[in-house]
Amino acid sequence: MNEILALASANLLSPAVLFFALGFLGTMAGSQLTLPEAVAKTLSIYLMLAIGFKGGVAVAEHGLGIDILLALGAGVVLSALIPLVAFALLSVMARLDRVDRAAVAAHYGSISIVTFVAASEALRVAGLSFEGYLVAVAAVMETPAILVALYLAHAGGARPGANARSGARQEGLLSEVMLNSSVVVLIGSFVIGFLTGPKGLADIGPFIVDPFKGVLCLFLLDMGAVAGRGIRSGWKHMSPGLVLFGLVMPYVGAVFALGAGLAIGLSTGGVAILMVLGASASYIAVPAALRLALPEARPSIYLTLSLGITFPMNLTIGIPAYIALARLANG
Amino acid sequence: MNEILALASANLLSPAVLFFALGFLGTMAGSQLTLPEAVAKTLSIYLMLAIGFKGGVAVAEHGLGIDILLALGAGVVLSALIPLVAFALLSVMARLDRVDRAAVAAHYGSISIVTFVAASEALRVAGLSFEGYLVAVAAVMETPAILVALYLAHAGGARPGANARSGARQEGLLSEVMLNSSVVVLIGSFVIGFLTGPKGLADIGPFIVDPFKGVLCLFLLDMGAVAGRGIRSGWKHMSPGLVLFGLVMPYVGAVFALGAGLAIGLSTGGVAILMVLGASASYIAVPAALRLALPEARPSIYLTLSLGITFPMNLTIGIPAYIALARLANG
Amino acid sequence: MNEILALASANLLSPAVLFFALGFLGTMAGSQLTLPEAVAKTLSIYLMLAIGFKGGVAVAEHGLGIDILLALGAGVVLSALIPLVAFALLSVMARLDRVDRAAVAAHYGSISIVTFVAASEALRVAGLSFEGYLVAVAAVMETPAILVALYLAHAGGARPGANARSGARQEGLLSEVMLNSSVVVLIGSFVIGFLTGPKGLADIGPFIVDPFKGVLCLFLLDMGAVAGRGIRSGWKHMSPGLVLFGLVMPYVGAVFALGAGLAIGLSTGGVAILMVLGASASYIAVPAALRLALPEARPSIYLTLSLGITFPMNLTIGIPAYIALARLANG
Amino acid sequence: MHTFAKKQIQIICERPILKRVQRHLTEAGVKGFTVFPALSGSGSEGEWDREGMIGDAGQMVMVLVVLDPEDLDRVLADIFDVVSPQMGVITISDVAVVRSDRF
Amino acid sequence: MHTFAKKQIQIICERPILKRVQRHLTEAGVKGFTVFPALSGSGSEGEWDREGMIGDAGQMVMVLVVLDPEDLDRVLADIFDVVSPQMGVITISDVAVVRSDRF
Amino acid sequence: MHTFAKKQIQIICERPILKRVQRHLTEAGVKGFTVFPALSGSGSEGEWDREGMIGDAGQMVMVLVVLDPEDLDRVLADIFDVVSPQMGVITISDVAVVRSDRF
Ligand SMILES: Nc1ncnc2c1ncn2[C@@H]1O[C@H](COP(=O)(O)O)[C@@H](O)[C@H]1O
Ligand SMILES: Nc1ncnc2c1ncn2[C@@H]1O[C@H](COP(=O)(O)O)[C@@H](O)[C@H]1O
Ligand SMILES: Nc1ncnc2c1ncn2[C@@H]1O[C@H](COP(=O)(O)O)[C@@H](O)[C@H]1O
Ligand code: NA
Ligand code: NA
Ligand code: NA
Repeated sequence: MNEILALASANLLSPAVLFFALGFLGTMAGSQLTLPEAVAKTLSIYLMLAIGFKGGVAVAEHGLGIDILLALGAGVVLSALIPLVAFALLSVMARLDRVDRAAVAAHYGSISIVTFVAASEALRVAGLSFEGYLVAVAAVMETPAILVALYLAHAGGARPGANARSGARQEGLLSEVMLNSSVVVLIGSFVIGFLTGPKGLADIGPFIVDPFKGVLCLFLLDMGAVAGRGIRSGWKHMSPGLVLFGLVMPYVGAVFALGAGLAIGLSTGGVAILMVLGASASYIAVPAALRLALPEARPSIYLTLSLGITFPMNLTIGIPAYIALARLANG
Repeated sequence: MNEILALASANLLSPAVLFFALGFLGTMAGSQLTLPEAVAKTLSIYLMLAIGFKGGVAVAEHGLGIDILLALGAGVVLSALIPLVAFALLSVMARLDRVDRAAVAAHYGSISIVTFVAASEALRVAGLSFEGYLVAVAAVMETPAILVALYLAHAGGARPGANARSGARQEGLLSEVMLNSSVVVLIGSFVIGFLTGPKGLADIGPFIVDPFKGVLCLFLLDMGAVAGRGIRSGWKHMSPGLVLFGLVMPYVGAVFALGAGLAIGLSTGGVAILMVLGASASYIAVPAALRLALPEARPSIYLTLSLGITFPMNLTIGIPAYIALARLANG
Repeated sequence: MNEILALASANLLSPAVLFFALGFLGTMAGSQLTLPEAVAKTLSIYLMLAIGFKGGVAVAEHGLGIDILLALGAGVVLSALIPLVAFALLSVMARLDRVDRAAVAAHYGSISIVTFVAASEALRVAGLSFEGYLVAVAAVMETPAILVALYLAHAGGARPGANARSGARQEGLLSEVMLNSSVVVLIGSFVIGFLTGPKGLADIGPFIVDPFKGVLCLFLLDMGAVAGRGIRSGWKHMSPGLVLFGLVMPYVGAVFALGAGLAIGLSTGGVAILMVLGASASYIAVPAALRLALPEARPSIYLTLSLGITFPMNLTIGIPAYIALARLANG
Repeated sequence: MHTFAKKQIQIICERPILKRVQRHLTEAGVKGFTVFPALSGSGSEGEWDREGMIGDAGQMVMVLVVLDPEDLDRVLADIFDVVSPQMGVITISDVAVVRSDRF
Repeated sequence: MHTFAKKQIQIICERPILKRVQRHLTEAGVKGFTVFPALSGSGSEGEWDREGMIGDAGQMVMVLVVLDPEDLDRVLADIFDVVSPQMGVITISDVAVVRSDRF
Repeated sequence: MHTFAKKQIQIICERPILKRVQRHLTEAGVKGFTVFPALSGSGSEGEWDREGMIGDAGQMVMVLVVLDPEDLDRVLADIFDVVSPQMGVITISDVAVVRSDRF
């Protein structure tokens, strides 16, 4: 228990979380602490490149086995399963129409790579390591959730008109999602890291390893500001039930992931990371895909939930909780 | 004397000042050496984050005492006093109407954080250190100058029409200034640095310490280009008296700060930094605030003075002079 | 021979080339892997600043001699000569009108600084060093090619109408080219590196040396994406003859440079770098100048060739080939 | 100077559907268009602001198309179908140009 | 296609007063607007250029508002009061839209 | 509100010739203009996209000039000469302004 508290306070008092809080609270107070869009985009590419590359190097060092296939399979299953659970929960907890429920569900089945990054830092502080290939698992978890959500949206016959042009709308959707630049950079860097191995890491480590934490702080300042702005403008669209969903759903996803992680025999750190993937909600690939595929769904709902409620919760309380749970379970 | 010359030439031949000169002279010659706006903004946030954080860590290491309150008080007094002096000097040295004089005065009461940064590098070269909390003093010096200047502008009854909507205009001005992102990032990073201390610095040092000087060079290349462009386009609005003011006023501000610094017992490095704060003129927070509060005041005057004349003078000759004076006085 | 293959595969499997390939192939597959324009521009300024500065420091360390003048002269001659050869070759290999031929020729007489950067990394891996002043040679090679190309375009009487306003068009062209920011940053940083020497490098090395390779990777990801996009949209303007030209011309330029490099007695690494300068084609300064000076020439031809065909070829196969040739020739 | 009457369509639409809009414009035979980035805005679905954002969702762009009045109805109908299920605004206005043949 | 006549207000104003402009637009009951960044410009107060700048002062933006002709005078009077003491330019033009009810 | 009829010239031109365009506008006595960045586009010379680009070539910008109808022909003729050998598009439209003397 003491250990859990120590973990939680170490996380809460890390520069990364404090910079997030600065952005969040400063924005709430009325300041504008965002970075320019061009820079925010670049920092997210940097994080993806770094985390992908390091994952690839880790796999190159430890070798490629059947376990990676198992983990990829677990990721796909989780990403397809969690939206179903989220959809069902939402039906109980909030008054949303089908399309909005499906859209929200897609976000929770998918993942947030920044939460992944923050969790990997927290693991390092806690002295735990994780399987490098989990980066690839993160990448495959982007897509299945969207497909399941589209099915959910249309299964019941979506809002009138929604199906009318849905043929046109789905044109190229799948490739659009799978070729989303964040997914490609993540997977591509993973492969490059795998190909160039520790020698490659030595080459570009001073760029992707040494300043990594600092860049993360700057990025989280921005994310905090964006989350704060989301809450400010999106709050009126939230009901108590929705807020509760945004706080509870991550733990539901995490528990499913815990089961999956134990089943495929991941290390403690690996289980924790898989839990973070299960718990986190997308805010890059999925929202863009849904604007194409489900334009009737309201971003003011799904983005406020994913960025304004779930992301801060995961970053502050969620991550140490998942690590603690993984320790207990794998203990 | 030799020592002063050594200091001056070390400063003038530092990469930072040379890159500033490259930007300035290249622009004068007709080249476009600016960075894209999005990047320039980000670099200024980076500098503020780095300098704030390091200041906070320094305070965490050396402890918090009454001296910090004294210094904050001195900063507020200087920031309120210097505009009065600047306003009076301007009345003698240049033919400007009241509103423009008040606007210029506000800039000189406030501070330039980049000059602060450059000075802290020069101090390190000179083997001097300074009180970490002076970063917080820099932050509190942004606001009082604006309020005093608004009083000065309106005291004599500003230009006809100027008061007409001034009620509307002042709506939210104070909070606007105090929530200006540069101030919030500076103070916020200071607090985070204080909270996380040397451990936090070890974490993000490879981002905010190691490459700091290099980033400063890139930023000063841009600042030089902007200053050069300012001189090119703003030169026609300058009179000899105004130019002289831009060159002399910093020394007046520095002398006031010298007195204040000695009075509150700062170290030699601390006195020099406080002099730099007194001497430097704002070009981020104050111009933005004045566009809201004193739209009749002409940016072509205040920005040319602050960015085109005072900033280059401080960067090249001013900083070593203030350090030398602080040494003599604190002897 | 084995050594050549080792060199080639080390180059092909370097993170830099792999990230270029990721950008190129990802774009071909339909993903958008470009960086925002503001960031891409900044990275190119960073590379120029870093490479210029390091070149200047190298000259400061090894001293300034007559050899630098020789090399500058060789650069000017190559830059003026290569367009003549390219123009002649194009007349044989492709059906382009005079203006387009001249425009393409200008690009091949000029240089690509990113290819230079990539080559200098490959040299380091191969354990070779090169004369620092070759950075300055790169800078002087931007301009002569343009002048020669303008002469070629107009010598035969360009397309009707092309001469009509050419007076107006040439207004300030030369200064425009020589003050192009990429040239000024390169030369300026070279001079600053020379003035501040190893001490300056120690100061800003953590910014311009340590993360350099990593930044290069990120930049090449972007360049790969831009090249891939260029091929996608420009492919329909390419004939087999043009493609062949884009693949062969670099070797022609490299051979001329080989001769020049041997003649002036460069080191093996220096010869290789001069070959890279001869072989590479501009895509920053020259295209911009030609939009002013030869607006009738089609960017869809010259940019597709230089960025889409020659740049990737040089980066992957060219560089190791030039190094190998330089080694053979310089014994 | 002698000028010719043309129409300008101004499409403020979401970034994620830009490719689709461009494809439809091209297929409708439009001879050219230009895309501009927007910073922020407000509409029936609330406010948005690009500052700090990383994804494409929530970015609006403006596509400007100058075209011959004859083509207006056809192009408009096509584009309206694409844009109307999404957020955004289409306006049409009269403009004059110097060279008629280019539109 | 059947279209309806609306008005478009184009406000080129300083970045620091953008919040104020937006608030007045919203209070005037405007149903939407979009903001575009400007790069550089020139006017009675001289030239400006955003390249390299870090502060908000000296940045101009363009706010585009499509609205019903009935609302024009009211909105215009309000916004003119806000913008006229500052640098900037307001123009009004005629546009047509497909869906009338949205403006 | 009482308004005055003016003209607006919209010049979509290549970034490398922007300086030239600005000089000609200033020499033609135009009282102001504003420049906007474009993101991407398509025309007779094919498509372009700024994402990822580093040089000025291949960047288009839009220059907006509000001016008195009296000055239109002179300014237009001058600018047309500069822009027509390059890629780009010039359109003219009617606008109304509140303060007549500024244009
Ligand atoms: N009347 C309007 N004038 C200008 N832009 C508008 C207008 N209405 C909507 N927009 C833009 O279109 C976006 C989507 O609008 P809506 O579909 O109403 O949510 C808004 O966020 C604005 O950027
Ligand atoms: N006639 C005009 N046409 C277009 N933009 C203008 C015009 N006049 C002024 N502007 C813009 O408004 C800004 C401020 O103008 P001013 O208030 O005249 O200094 C200028 O810098 C331009 O960006
Ligand atoms: N009809 C049009 N409407 C809007 N923009 C256009 C149009 N035609 C051309 N443009 C813009 O002008 C650029 C150059 O056009 P062009 O000279 O036809 O190659 C294009 O890439 C577009 O950005
Ligand atoms: Na998830
Ligand atoms: Na001051
Ligand atoms: Na060449």
